[in-house]
Amino acid sequence: MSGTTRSSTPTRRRTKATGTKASVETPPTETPPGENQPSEVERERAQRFYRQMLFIRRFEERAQRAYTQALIGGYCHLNLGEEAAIAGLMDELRPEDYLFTNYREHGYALARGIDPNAVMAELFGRVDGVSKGWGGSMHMFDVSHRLLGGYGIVGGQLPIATGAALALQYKGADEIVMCTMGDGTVAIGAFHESLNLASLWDLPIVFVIINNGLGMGTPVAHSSALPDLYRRGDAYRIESARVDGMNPDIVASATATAVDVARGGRPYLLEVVTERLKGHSVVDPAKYRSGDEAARLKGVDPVRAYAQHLTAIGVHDAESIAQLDAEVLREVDAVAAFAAASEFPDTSTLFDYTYASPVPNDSRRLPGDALYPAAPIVGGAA
Amino acid sequence: MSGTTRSSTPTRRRTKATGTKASVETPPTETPPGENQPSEVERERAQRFYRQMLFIRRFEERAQRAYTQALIGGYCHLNLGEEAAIAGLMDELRPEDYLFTNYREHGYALARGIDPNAVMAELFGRVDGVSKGWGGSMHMFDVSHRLLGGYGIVGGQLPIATGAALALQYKGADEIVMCTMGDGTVAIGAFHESLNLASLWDLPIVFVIINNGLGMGTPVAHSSALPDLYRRGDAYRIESARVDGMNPDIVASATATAVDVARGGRPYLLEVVTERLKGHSVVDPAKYRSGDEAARLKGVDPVRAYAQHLTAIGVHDAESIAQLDAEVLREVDAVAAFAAASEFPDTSTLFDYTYASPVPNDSRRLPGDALYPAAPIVGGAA
Amino acid sequence: MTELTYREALRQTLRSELLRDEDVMLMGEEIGVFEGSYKITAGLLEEFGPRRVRDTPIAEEGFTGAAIGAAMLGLRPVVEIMTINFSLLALDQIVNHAAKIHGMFGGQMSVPMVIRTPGGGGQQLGASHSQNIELYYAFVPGLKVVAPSTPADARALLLAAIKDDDPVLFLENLALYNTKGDVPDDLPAATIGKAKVTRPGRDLTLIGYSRMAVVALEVAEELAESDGLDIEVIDLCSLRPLDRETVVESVKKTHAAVMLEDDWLTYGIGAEVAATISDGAFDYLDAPVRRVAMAEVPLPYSKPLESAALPSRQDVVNAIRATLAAVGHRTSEGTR
Amino acid sequence: MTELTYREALRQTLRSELLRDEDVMLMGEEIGVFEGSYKITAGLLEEFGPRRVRDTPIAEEGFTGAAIGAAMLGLRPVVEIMTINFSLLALDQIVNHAAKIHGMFGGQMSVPMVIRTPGGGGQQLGASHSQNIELYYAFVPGLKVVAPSTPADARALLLAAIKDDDPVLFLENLALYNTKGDVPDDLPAATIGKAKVTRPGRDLTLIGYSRMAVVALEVAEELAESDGLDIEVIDLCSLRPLDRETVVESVKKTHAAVMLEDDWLTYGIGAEVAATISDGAFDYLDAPVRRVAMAEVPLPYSKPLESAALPSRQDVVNAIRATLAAVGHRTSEGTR
Ligand SMILES: Cc1ncc(C[n+]2csc(CCOP(=O)(O)OP(=O)(O)O)c2C)c(N)n1
Ligand SMILES: Cc1ncc(C[n+]2csc(CCOP(=O)(O)OP(=O)(O)O)c2C)c(N)n1
Ligand SMILES: [Mg+2]
Ligand SMILES: [Mg+2]
Repeated sequence: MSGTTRSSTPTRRRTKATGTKASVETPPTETPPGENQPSEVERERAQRFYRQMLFIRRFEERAQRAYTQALIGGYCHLNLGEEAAIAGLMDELRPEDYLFTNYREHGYALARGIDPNAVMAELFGRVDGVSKGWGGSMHMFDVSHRLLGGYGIVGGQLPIATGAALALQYKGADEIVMCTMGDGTVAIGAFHESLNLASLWDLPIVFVIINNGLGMGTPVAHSSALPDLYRRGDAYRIESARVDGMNPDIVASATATAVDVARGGRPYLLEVVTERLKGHSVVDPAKYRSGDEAARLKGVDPVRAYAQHLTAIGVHDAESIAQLDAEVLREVDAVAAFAAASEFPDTSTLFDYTYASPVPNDSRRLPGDALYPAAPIVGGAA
Repeated sequence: MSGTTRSSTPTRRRTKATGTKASVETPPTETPPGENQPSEVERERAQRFYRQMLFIRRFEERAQRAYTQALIGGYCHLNLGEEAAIAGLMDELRPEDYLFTNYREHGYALARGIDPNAVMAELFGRVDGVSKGWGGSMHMFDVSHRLLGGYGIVGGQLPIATGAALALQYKGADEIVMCTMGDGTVAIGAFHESLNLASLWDLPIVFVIINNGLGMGTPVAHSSALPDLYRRGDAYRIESARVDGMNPDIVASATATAVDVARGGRPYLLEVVTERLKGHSVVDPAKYRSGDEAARLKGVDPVRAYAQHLTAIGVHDAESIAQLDAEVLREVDAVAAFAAASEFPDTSTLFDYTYASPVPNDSRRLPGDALYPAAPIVGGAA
Repeated sequence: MTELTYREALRQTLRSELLRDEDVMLMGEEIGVFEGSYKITAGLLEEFGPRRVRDTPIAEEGFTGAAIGAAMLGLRPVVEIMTINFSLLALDQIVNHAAKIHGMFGGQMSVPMVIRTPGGGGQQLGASHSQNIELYYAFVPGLKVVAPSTPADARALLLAAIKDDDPVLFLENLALYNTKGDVPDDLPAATIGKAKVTRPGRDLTLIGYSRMAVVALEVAEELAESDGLDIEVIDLCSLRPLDRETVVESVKKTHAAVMLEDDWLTYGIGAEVAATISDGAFDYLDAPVRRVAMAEVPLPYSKPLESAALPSRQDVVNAIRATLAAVGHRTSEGTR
Repeated sequence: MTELTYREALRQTLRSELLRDEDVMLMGEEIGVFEGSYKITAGLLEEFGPRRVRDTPIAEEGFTGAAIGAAMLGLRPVVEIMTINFSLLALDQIVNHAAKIHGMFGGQMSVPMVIRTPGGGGQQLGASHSQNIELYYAFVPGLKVVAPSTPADARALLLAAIKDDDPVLFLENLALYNTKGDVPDDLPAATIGKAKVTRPGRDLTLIGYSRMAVVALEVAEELAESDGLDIEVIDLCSLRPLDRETVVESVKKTHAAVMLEDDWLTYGIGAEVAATISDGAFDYLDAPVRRVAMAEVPLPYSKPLESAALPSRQDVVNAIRATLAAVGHRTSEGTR
């Protein structure tokens, strides 16, 4: 495990890529989480993290409810259990960095700062959605916040993200790409091809494996011959680390290292070990989980754990936590109300996005439309 | 490097898979190549190796000539430089083991004991060819010698070979699968998916990377972020080794280990470092090779080197070498004559192999055939 | 005779085939512990164990290719690809390998495998999860492609597919899994390559496959009721080989045809059907073959857009009426 | 006006585009040091360096996908896939991603990339290396597919493809690379989605694309010479969008059509063309549209078998004669 765990403070952040490899300019101040007397900056970040985690939690629960109310369709995959991982990862990206994710991305969209109304409206399939209602739960995209999707094909985002990093290198840009994926995704060919290309070409990209232990019902040990997923980096000469994904501070520290390496012009593979608290998607009762496993999960909750931690170090108390929760719940209710009030896209827009550029002879027929209108009879034609 | 180099004698060979992992029953007798006083068994094998290498060399040169005479079409990839690798690899397979290769497989077909007439006839596209003229240079197949192809799509053979190994395991069979590929093939997704499956499922398969340094004009360092290809095995918990592929004895020793592991029920990854003495295919002048590189290649020749070695240890002398060469050349001439005399497949057989089982409404039209014969006029139809 | 869902017919057939033939084995993502994304394999891991019912990692190319190799050595693997959209990742193995191995090597070995996979649309799964790309397989010599529309056909064709010595793409449909129908207890295997006239009629030939064969039958019944129309319905059942004769003979009788499909119109399955009719029944056809298909867009998630893009019952009714009007128009004006 | 080979027209166009626009870059296997499997990119690495002309490992899915991502961020990658057969390995990236990204995300980003790849057959490359599967791309909304048949069109369409904001599959053909033709020095970009009447005529419409558009023209000239026939030839140029109007208008004039294609007949490109004609020119067509296509087999290596399976000039001539005979037959018997 090559990642160092460091606290991430704004002063430590680089403002410019140096072109050198992942050296650390300022020595890391070791502040193991749980230690007392956090600095003001740390308190602020902790509060930000907690609010974000809580918001994701309540948002996802609201989405789950809306799904059962048939306000959301298709597949709907939630980030329940992954809140700490998301908060820590997203905090280390600059706004101008690019993010590619899989289909389990609501929390990422929120943490990138996208308007929650637009995220929920997308789930509801409304025009005000981030993808104008075209994408749904699996396909959120917001060019202004540089969330470049939301991909439903397992592994599909990897080559694309790699290419985005290639474009950044090509342009000599200072931004990096982060590309997240699940543990089950490691088995697919695109993983291999993408990591090899990224390393061969020295691309500024952080590949993140969100290891929540399962791909649908398949445990990592059944999908990967080498269950230490971060060690896959070795096969491509890519620096890598595994990190506890249940605490946002720890994730942020490891992410800082990863981002530094990428900003310096080399790919990085970060495995974030987390939990999927519920089924694969909203409709999955996860019956394949053993009773023991279900019992264990009851004791695991990154949001609750962080609340306890913040209470212990005096950043929060029971009252402020309850207050915050009430506030977030109100916000999420407003968000759901917004989404429900948003219009559905007009069916006249059905053909608007097939092509980006105008094209003659494009087929714009609705089902059943005649290819040719019944011709008037031309008696003497033959 | 985890492979042990041992001499391979028939007594050492297992006659039955034990189900245990790659333990060695009889201790290896260390006989580094080049040492004097070879045993009778070793002398025999050395002669067999040399004859085989020489035969492949002359056969390939003959194929090259036939190609320029337009007797062979399509792409034609030769094993020039890989003779030692082939001889060593093939010698360790039992006749009942299965072999899958890429398109550069003439030598493998010969070394498996397939009638050279049938191999050359295939190149000539004749009915007597191993694949009845349907496959050509890239697609040799002989079910009786358990050469299950000859595949032209880079990496295409890997999942298939993996599945063959799965069938062997399923049936509790004693055979193993060997699957060869080139160094350039390591970059493709199928490599990753196949090795992962083979390891997860404990399949009896030896993956062999014939590292001839180039995929077409691309050096390994430009195709693989980790140029130590055998180390890719680590990413799948697959035991692996790299071995000098210019000496058949060394290759055979390493292959013996690999085959033992597979016979014991685990996959193995063997990298055989060899040379491609000519262009990628017959028509490639390999202009991308530097002058230095071309000069270096002049000094490299596994056939010549093994002749020198055998002369040094008294297995051959200049005269017997010359005699053998003359004999092999005569044989190869006869082979070419056989191929030239063989018939082309009859065009009436064009539809014979689309399906294995009969099927109604199969389309058996030749180009331009009417879908429907012009109907007699049925005046009152409407 | 038992009434079963399409899902249950598939499940029972897989089960009876696993019982019948030791060489039959199942492979795919989540077919075991998870019991199948759409629960087609529910209970089978428990009954037959992991040797016969093999969960795979997410590696469509790898495990589909592995099924090819296993089939070459004598197994009869039945692969589940979770939805047909993901089969694009295995296309090289299916098209360049499974379909070619028998022919390319001079007929030495066959590849007796089945790839089961559902198509569909209308489930708000978005553009990359709602495609009907059976065309990609139907186009390829060396493959057989079947597309049952009823529980009984699902059973009869799956039996045939598993017994077949060639690779068979077995197209299921998300929207059919819960549909019900009678399945005779001793139903024999179907013959691959045959279409079925599922309703005889004289006024117009309505052609469909998979879900659209069901819609065709329903609409025909409705129009018999409402308009007194006598529509002949054909379920193609097999897309490769395509049973041209059954279709052409029908149109020779009815003089008009409408083709229903859930894929995109241009170059879709219906193009061949329309071209075939226009050729084989050239002197009999009284109006152009009309095709009802999906709008040519990446299918949007939002329900109203998705609904607009997918063929509805009303679209089918309209197409039939328009075609009959055109026929009347032409015949009354005496253009033939 | 310069006479160039198809290969050289491509090469010069790539060069001029690399010179014109810094965002244009080339990617693919062996396009640099090796100068391209078919030498289309000869000299370009030397002139533009590895940043602009990027050799890739053998990873079709990876580098094609990478081009998508690069295009999203503003580059205009031109990917070479060595032959169209290998594109099956990249199909998920092309069909599920390149074609969908604009639509699936509500039109926020486009994917201005070109995938150049040759089809072909008749080079004795065997079953998995001799397929014409442009259908797989032509079928997909969100993609554009062009298939030039002459050096001038190769240039005009490549210019258009590179400037286009959507992903374009640019179909080349092994058998065309050495063909020659005049290329105007100031040739403008073509309009994607338009077919061309390359020879006007009144007796029959002969339709082709890529290599078969060349064969069509040659056969038409021969038959003008030998039989005094006046055949109209259409080069589709673009397979998606398909220019139905040009084809239908022609057949309204000629009353007969023959479609030429190098792919398999059933479900091939010609199926849509035939269906379109049969619909759009229903009242004008005097005989079924005949399709001349590849025999439906995995293409064998052996020359006589391969030749038998591929459409020849004679096959085209026969089809034209048969169609004209059918027209005469029908018209003389007064079936219209
Ligand atoms: C190519 C492909 N195969 C299969 C699927 C179906 N599928 C969707 S999610 C998933 C599991 C992915 O697991 P993992 O990568 O661990 O991500 P997680 O869901 O845990 O976030 C599968 C098999 C798919 N979408 N794409
Ligand atoms: C999927 C695919 N991509 C590209 C090609 C073209 N191609 C044929 S051989 C080859 C190089 C393979 O190199 P390597 O694996 O090292 O094998 P070698 O030729 O050296 O034996 C390439 C790129 C192909 N046949 N299949
Ligand atoms: Mg997971
Ligand atoms: Mg090589």
